[in-house]
Parts: sequence; C-alpha cells; structure tokens
Amino acid sequence: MSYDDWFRKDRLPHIFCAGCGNGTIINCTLAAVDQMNWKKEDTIFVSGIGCSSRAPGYILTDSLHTTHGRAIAFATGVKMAKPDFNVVVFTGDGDMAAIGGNHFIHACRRNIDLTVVCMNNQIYGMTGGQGSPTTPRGCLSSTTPAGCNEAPFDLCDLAIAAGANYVSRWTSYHVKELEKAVKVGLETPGFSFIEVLVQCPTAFGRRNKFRQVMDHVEYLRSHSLLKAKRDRLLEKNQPVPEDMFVVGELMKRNRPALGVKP
Amino acid sequence: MTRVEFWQGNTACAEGALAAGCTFFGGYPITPSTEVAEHMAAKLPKKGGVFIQMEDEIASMASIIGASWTGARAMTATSGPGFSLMMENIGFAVMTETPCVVVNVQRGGPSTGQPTMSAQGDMMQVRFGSHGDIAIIALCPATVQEMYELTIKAFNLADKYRVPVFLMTDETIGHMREKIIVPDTVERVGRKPFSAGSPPFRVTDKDLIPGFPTFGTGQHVHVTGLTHDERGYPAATHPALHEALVRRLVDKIENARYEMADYDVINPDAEQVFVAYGAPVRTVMQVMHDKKDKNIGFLRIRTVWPFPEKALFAFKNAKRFLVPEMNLGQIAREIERHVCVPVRTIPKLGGELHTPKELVAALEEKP
Amino acid sequence: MKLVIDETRCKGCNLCTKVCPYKIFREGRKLNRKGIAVPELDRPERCTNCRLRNLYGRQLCGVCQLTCPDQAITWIDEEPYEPHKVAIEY
Amino acid sequence: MRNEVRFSGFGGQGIILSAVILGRAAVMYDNKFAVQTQVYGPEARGGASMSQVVIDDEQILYPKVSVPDIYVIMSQEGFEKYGASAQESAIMLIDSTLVHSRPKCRCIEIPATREAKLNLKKDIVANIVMLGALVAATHVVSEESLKKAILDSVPKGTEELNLKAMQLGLQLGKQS
Repeated sequence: MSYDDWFRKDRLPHIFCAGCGNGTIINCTLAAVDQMNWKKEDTIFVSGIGCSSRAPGYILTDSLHTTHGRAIAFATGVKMAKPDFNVVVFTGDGDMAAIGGNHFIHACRRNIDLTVVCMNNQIYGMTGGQGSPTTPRGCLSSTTPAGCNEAPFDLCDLAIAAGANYVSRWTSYHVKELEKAVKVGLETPGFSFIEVLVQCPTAFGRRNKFRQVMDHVEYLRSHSLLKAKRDRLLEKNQPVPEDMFVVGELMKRNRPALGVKP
Repeated sequence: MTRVEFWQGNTACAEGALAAGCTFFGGYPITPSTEVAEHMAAKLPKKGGVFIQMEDEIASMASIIGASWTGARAMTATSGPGFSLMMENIGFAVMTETPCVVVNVQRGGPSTGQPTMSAQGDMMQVRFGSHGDIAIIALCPATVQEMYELTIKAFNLADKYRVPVFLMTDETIGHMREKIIVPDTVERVGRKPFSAGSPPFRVTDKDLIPGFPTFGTGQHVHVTGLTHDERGYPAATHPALHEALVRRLVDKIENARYEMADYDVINPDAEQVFVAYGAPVRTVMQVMHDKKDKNIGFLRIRTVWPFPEKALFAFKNAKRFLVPEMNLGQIAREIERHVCVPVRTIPKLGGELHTPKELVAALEEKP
Repeated sequence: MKLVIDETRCKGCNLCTKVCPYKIFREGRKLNRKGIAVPELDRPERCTNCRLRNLYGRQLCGVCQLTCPDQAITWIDEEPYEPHKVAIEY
Repeated sequence: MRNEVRFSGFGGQGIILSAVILGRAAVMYDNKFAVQTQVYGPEARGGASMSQVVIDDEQILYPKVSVPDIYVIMSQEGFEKYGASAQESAIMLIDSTLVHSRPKCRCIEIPATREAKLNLKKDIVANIVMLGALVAATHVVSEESLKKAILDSVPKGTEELNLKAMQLGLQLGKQS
C-alpha cells in the first residue's frame, strides 16, 4: 500500500490554487500515516475552516470538516470518546492561532493524544489574503496595506510553553524531513504539533515579492535554520540571523497524556 | 421496582442522562447549570463514560458533536451566556445531522444578567439563534420528575431525528429539590442503522432521516458543515442542492411535529385558556387547583419546538389565551400566529416565578 | 518503473521542475485541454527511483511525488520490466 | 396540609442542608411531598443564607413559599432579612444564642449554638439541634424520619455526633 491509496480519488484534483503547498503537506502527512500501518476505519481526520481545512475532504477516511477554529475541540470529543481512534487534525494559522487559539493551548495543556499539522501560510488564504496572527512584521496583506505592524506568534514556542509532548517545524520544501516529523508526531503519545510553513502564491506571495511560486519556496529553503545549527551558534555565542526561522524537532518529551490508546 | 428520591432538578437531569446511556459529557461551569456537570463528573466515569471540562462552551458543543460521531450519546449543559456561545456549533450539528443533547438551565438575561435567578428568555434563541434556516427540538420540563423523563426523551429524539435536542429548563426547576419516582428501566430509541455502501446522506425513507454512519465502521464518511451532496462532499455553490438540503433538514423535524408533540389539554371546553411550559406550569396548576373552574382551560406543553399548534385548536370555545412566561412574551408570539382570538401575555422578568395571585388577576381582568 | 504525470490533476505549478535532483522535469510548452502547460519529462531514465526501485525494493527518492501539491506524479510498473542503460551526467 | 418552612442564618451554618434534610425526611420516610428551594448567589455566601421547604400530603403545585408558617432563624441578619416580616400566626424557632430580636409571632427560643458547644463541643451541629427542636415543636415530619434523613445526609463518621445533636434538639424543643 502506498499513501496514494489514502486519497479520495474521485475528489481530485483538489481546489487549492496552482502552486499552493497544502497538497505537499497532505502528501507528507499521508506518507507518514501510511507507514504507521493504521487502518483507514480507525483513523479520523478533523479540520476547521480555511484552505488547510479542506484537506480531510480529499482523504479516504471518516473525516470531520468543522467550524472555524474549532477543529481541535471537535477532535478532543472524538478522541476522548474513542481513544482507539487515531485522530489527526489539519489546521491553518488563522484557524488555529487566531479564532482557535484557546482550544490550541488547552489541547497542549491537556496533552491530549492528537497530531496537529498546521499549514502556516502566514495569511488568510481562503478569504482573500487578510493578515493573520503569524503574518510577519512588515508583510503586506489586504488588512495590513501598509505592512503588518503587529508581532507574529511563534506557534511552536506557544505549543511548547503550553505543554505539548512533541513539537517540530518544517516547511513545504523539506518534504522528507516533514514526513519523518509527522511520523514521529503520530508515534508520540500526547499532543504532537507540527508547524509547516507553506507558500501561498495567491494571497501571500503576490503581495510580498514572491510572484513566482518557486521564489517563495526558495525563500523558505534559504531562510530555514536547522535547530542543531542554531544551537551551535548559541553555544559559540554567535548571533542567530534575525530573518531566519528555526526548523527541526523543537520538543520531544513524555509528559502524562490524555486520551492515549488503552 | 421503582424508587423514591428527593433530588434537585439538575441532579435528576444528570441521572436521566445516565439512565439514557449517555457516555460523553463535555461541559463548562456556569450558574445555574453547574450541578449537572458536577453530577456527571462524579458519576459518568464510574459507568465507563467520559467527562471532560472543556475550555469554553464553544469547545463543549464541539466536543459533544465529535463524540457523537463515534457513536456516543453525548450531552452538555449550560445557561444563557454559554448557550449564546454554542450557537455556531449548534448550526453545525443541525447541518451535519449530529444527534446530541444540550441542557439550557435558563437564567435572567441579556448578557450576564441574573446568574442565580430564573427566566425563560432563550426560547426564541434556541429556535432561531443559529444562522440560516434550522429546525430543532426543544423540551421544557415543569417538575423534577420531568427533568428526568424529558432528558431521556431528549436522547431518544436526538438519535431518532438526528438533530440537537434541547432541554430548555430554568433555574426554578433546575435548583429545586423535589420528590421523584425513579423507574428501574427506561426506553431507549437508537439511531437508524446505516446501510453500508450507500451514500451517507442519501435519504430513501419518508421520514427524511438518513441512517447514521458511525465513525470507525469503515464508511469513510466526510462530515462537513458546508452545503453537501448526498455523498457528504461540499457543493456550496449549487442553489438547487442547497435548497433541497435545507428543506429536508427543516422538514424532517417540522413534518414530525405531531408525532413528537407532548402536551396535556385540560378543560377543552373552557373560554379562558392558559398556555404554559416550564416553571410557570406550576403556578397555573395551582390556580386551576384553587379555582376548580371548568371555564378555565390549560394547555401544558412539554415539546415547545416544533410547536404543536394543533393543540391550541382543541380549545374550540376559547375566547382568550393567557400565556404566563418568564420573558416578555416569546412563545405567546408563536401562539398568536395560529389563533384568531386575543392572546394575553403574562410576562414576568426579574427572576421569580409568577405567583398564583398574578395569574388570577390576569384571569379576572375585564377584556 | 516509469514515472507518469497525471494531466487531469496537474495544475502546472512547475514545482517538480525545481525540486528534482536530476532535473528530469522541464516546463511544459504546449497547453493541454484545460489550458495548463503540464511539465514534460526530460530523459526520465535518469531518475534513480525509475531505475533502481525494483532492484532495492523501496522508494529511493520520491521528492517530486511528495512535493507535487496536486498528487499528479506517480510511478507505474512497466510491463515487461526492462532495465535501461543510461549514462549519468553530473 | 401544606406547611411552608423557611430557614435562615449565615453561610456555613448548614442552613441549606437543614432544609434538604427536612424535605428528604418528608419525601423519603414520611411518604409526603416536599419541595426545597433556596437563595443562590454571592449574597447568600457572605450574607444571609436562606432556604425553604414546602411539605404537603398532596402533590405540590406552586413550588415556592409565599407565606411561611414555620421559621427557623439562626442569625440576626437572617432575622432582619427573612424573619422580621413573619405573620402573627406563624411559629418561629430562634437560635437565641445568635439572634437578639424577637418576632410578633409565637417564638420558641432554642440556644442551639450554645448548647451544641457546651454539650457536644461542636457548634457546627447547631443546625441539627435546631432541626430536632423544629420537629419536636411542630411535628412537621416524624422523629424517626428526621433521624433517617440526617443519617442519609451527614458526612461519614459524624453520624453519632449528629444524632446526639438531634436528640438534644428534640429535648430543647419539647421543653419549650
């Protein structure tokens, strides 16, 4: 079996724009799920609202496409009622960090056995490019026409502080690493959070000098700083470049978790 | 063997849920409904169920919908402010035809209002509060005994009609302790079985209710709050499909209004007719008992939504309907839509139950 | 093994042309029925997965397949299997 | 016959529990009907706490107390807020240790808190003393039922203490 079998083939091609990286992240997630040897009937995909949240509609399992920001709350109900199920949540930065921020931190605090894959395109894609809680300072969006003047969230730091067992960050360029990270997330009992920075050519790139899809992917590649490298820099008291973001496994621990398979 | 208990309304509600086989409770503390959650927290895990205190009422509603799809009988309890927060996900439950039970122990509003006082101000919100055209079922108990019985009924109706069912009680009944006779067995009506292989939202039966494809049974059902076709796939820009879906969701409830109607008609030949639900029923009963007048009729409603308007027509000589409500006349307005005689609202705000004296005064006033 | 691009799924983003270590994809020049310039294969024999997957019994690279956001890239078995002789350009 | 009993005191005296025990005695052991209601909210915690019980041989329709005929008052503030308006035909049991006002109606003074402290070394059971006195003075429920209801309701390990308190109350009630 390959991960290709996990798609609802009658639903493809999906509605994502040409060049959108969400499809890449679905591939990597399903490739990891496929390696787990999970049964389709025991695996549930849950999502909220937004581009990212259309993902479960293309996956051949029971799936729950819910209301804006609430995916993790719905998933909590599914997982608590049936700990036997493997529950994976697809969410986006606006969905999870803005309207659903409270559910996110509380799921981390409970350390409930979910795997959350956050497709962070740093903007509201589906509604047409409004600023989100992860839009970097200075970036243009339709609601920050003069450049975003608010500080963005570091979702991984948030998850770690709130108590998640597994936290990692990759980008849509790092497909192999992402696949592995999702797999570790799926294996880890407790709350696993994988943030994936993803290109959004339509809503983000167009406004922020990434007219070509590849320009943005290249930016994600060149500005990602491996955690090990960052740690080395810190060790040597060397400055960490400010315009880069850290990728890699940021937290793996074994705190008591909720809703773990009996 | 039945047994006698002296229970608070909220306890009776929780016990009713346990008797009905509720296995999942997701809630958030709010006066005056908290005792339901507390009782469930103490009892549900011992019965193998799951109690979880969520981070807010939005999450509570979300969690019970998620749990319901795994096959659990799921429930939450709240009051006005929390109920308002639940509205969006209530619409989701209606759209996705998810059975669940929501208890609203009503308190004085708007806003934080009167947390410890009684009201019936959410009767229209429950019917129309979520956006779009929805249809739901709302039950109103007037005794602690009914708190128990109607909670069980709420689970059965939710499963049968695949719709959120609301136990719209009030602080008066929720906080009152009263004698209750607990039966040793209760009736359970489960969900319509799903015939494997067919599209999950295809309806072939006259009752317009599709079978329930529980998660984990290999049906690979996609559940979405978007307008969806019979396969469950989003089809949000399809006008005819949307109309057909919303009409079905409303019709499956409204067409069954007489089937699920639950009311008592007392003195049908009377000219003056009280109509009441919830706590004010108690005051009307006191007045009926004290007056012993065949010319005073009483329609006591337990299933308020869908509204059983046929029951009003049982009073053929009615010259006037008197409607005591702990709001400014919400269900009175619904009654006005159906009858040609005057409808006298007897509103009561402030958190206290109507006194018999107040009802007698309304009864005796010159038209 | 043979690499195929599903024209019905491809949206023409050309990410594959950038991520393949062997550069076996190049931007398409002809528009298909949907008006999309589907990438073309350039000497696909150079793809390690195409050549050696059956030999090693596992996926060898597959970055293009994972990256393709539109699930348009797959490998199919060639019947009968014939090993190709190729000269690898570095 | 319908009796309407009102309990009032300050938070922590067990005012609500007294009312629940009385209602329970009537319903579970006297085969009567009872409805117990109470005032909730922050004002009932620090200030005057109040709870009421309606006891009737028939089904209780209107559940609220309109004109109480029996009062049990255990604090001065409780008296002022919930007892001062008692009608003349009512009976009022007053914890004379804590309440210095007296009503216009028939008043039975029970030094419950003092007696509980003196005889039982625990003033926490003053409410049970008052319940015993109430039953002795009014027979609103039977002594046996009260005893069973108390045993149902009090924390494990305190049964003996509470039964002693009840006996003390019964005595005080009979004397007055």
